[in-house]
Amino acid sequence: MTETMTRRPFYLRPPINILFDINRLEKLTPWNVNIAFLLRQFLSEMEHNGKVDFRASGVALDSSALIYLMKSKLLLTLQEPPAPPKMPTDFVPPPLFLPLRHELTSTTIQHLLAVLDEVLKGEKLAAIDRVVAQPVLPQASDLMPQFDKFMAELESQMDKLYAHLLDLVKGAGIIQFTNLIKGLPRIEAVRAFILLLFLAQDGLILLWQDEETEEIYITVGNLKIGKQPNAKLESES
Amino acid sequence: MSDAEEKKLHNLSLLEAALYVAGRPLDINELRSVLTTRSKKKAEQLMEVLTEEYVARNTAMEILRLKDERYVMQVKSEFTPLIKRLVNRPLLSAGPLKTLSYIAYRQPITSKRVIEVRGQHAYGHVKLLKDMGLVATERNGRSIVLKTTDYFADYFGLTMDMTTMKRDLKRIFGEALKDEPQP
Amino acid sequence: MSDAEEKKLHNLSLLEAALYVAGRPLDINELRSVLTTRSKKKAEQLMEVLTEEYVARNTAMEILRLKDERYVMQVKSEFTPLIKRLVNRPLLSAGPLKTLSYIAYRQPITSKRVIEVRGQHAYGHVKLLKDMGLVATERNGRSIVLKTTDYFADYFGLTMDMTTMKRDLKRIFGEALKDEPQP
Repeated sequence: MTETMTRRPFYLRPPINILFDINRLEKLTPWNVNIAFLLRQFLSEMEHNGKVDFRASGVALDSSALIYLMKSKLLLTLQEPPAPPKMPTDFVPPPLFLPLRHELTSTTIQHLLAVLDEVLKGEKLAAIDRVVAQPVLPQASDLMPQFDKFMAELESQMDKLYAHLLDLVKGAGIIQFTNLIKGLPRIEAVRAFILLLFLAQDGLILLWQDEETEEIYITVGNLKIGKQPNAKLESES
Repeated sequence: MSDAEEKKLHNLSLLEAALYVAGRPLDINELRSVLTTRSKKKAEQLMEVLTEEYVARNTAMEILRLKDERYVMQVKSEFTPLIKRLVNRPLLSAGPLKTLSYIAYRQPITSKRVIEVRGQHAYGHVKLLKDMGLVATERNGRSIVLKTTDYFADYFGLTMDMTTMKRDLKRIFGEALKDEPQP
Repeated sequence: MSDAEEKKLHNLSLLEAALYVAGRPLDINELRSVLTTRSKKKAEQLMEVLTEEYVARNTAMEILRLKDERYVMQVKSEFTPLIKRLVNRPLLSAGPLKTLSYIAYRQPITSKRVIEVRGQHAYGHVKLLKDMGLVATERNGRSIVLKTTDYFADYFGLTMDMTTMKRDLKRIFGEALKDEPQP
């Protein structure tokens, strides 16, 4: 076997043989063929044998050109812009201009005043929101034990608040948020609010907000007052 | 001036004021109630007189009689481009208006086709036109199509009958095209 | 009719159409720009003619000359109570109205603060209010702030002078808020 191999011309041995098998060449992915390397190898082998084979050189050159062409073709297909989608043409008439009419509207300064009341309440809530917005959870970069400690602390606080809520409603009932935080310092009220959000997320309580009064109602226990699949705190629309 | 004449002038002014403040078409019953009369006929006759007076006065405003015994006051279309910018309510810009024209012209038409012809931004136009009540979706056999609404017909003083409306629109577009530089 | 007469009639109609659709007082510069004339005097003279014509016509509408060379078209007050109930379109829906009331009360105020208090949807409200000409942005030192416009003052019947307006608003708002604890 080895003898047969050695008797065959050098250019029929791998890897240079690729250049001399046209059928195989056409099935190759041209990017996997390093033409420069193969040709250098071919030349050094020829030099080593001390005999210039013009026929073999011609085939090698032809094959290299073919691979080059295949590469170019692929590149060109890739770079070709996608054919523009055929826009269906249809006559589009010029814009219709709406006839102008004088329009008196019914809104008065009294309406403006009526809503201002609500908005100023929202302004106070926004102040609370900003306190809420400050990072409550530790940063991701913090060590896990610290986070665990925080979660444990949070859970114990949640348990305490939930027990307090159950106590207030004696099993099941609705409490207003303002009643819950009556007399508490602001930071405590904010804390209670956050804990309520966690309790609602765990499905232990339901929260909803009256759009007009902006009062938040907390439902504790199974009241069976209409199904409410998700506990949610409605924001003002 | 006789009492009857004075009364008539007062009633004409009442109808004029009503159309002015409403800023929308008023039907004969609304107009009747402004006059505190039970007679439709009386209201109609007075509206005829007022409409004619507006024609004779030949000013910037006109009163149109719409289908179903409704009347509206508006600025004559020739003045629209010159004073549009003084209106303090967001008007439809040219893009949505063009989409509206196309829907009106080709209705009933699928929204798919509207997007094909007017491009992706027409999604927003159709939504806006629906929000404004100028266009509505309707089921037509198995497909859902867009149509202009009665409000649209009102707004442009067009009849609500689809065939007549389309004929009128073609005329309007034809006129508009005459003024347009041809592509 | 001579060309000059025809031109004059056209200009009178333009002014009429402008006052009609604006529904608010227009100042002499706005009226001038409708006529595309540089001459204040010409605009003033035409407004005189139009105002007199309205007096002569003796219909439901009148044109008034306000101070600061502003003119407004309105329904004569004697007709207002009879037709008020026909006006049923609000200027703004509840959300944008709330945002407007807040800006009016706290102006000049940064839009950042408005969003903080009124929420993310207030971006759209502020855009709408600006489009409607009720609110405008102004540079105040290094920051950009929101303020109500003259149109806002006109619409709600308040004086245009900012200090007086704020006092007016505070007085009105103060009365409305008497029971509220002040922030």
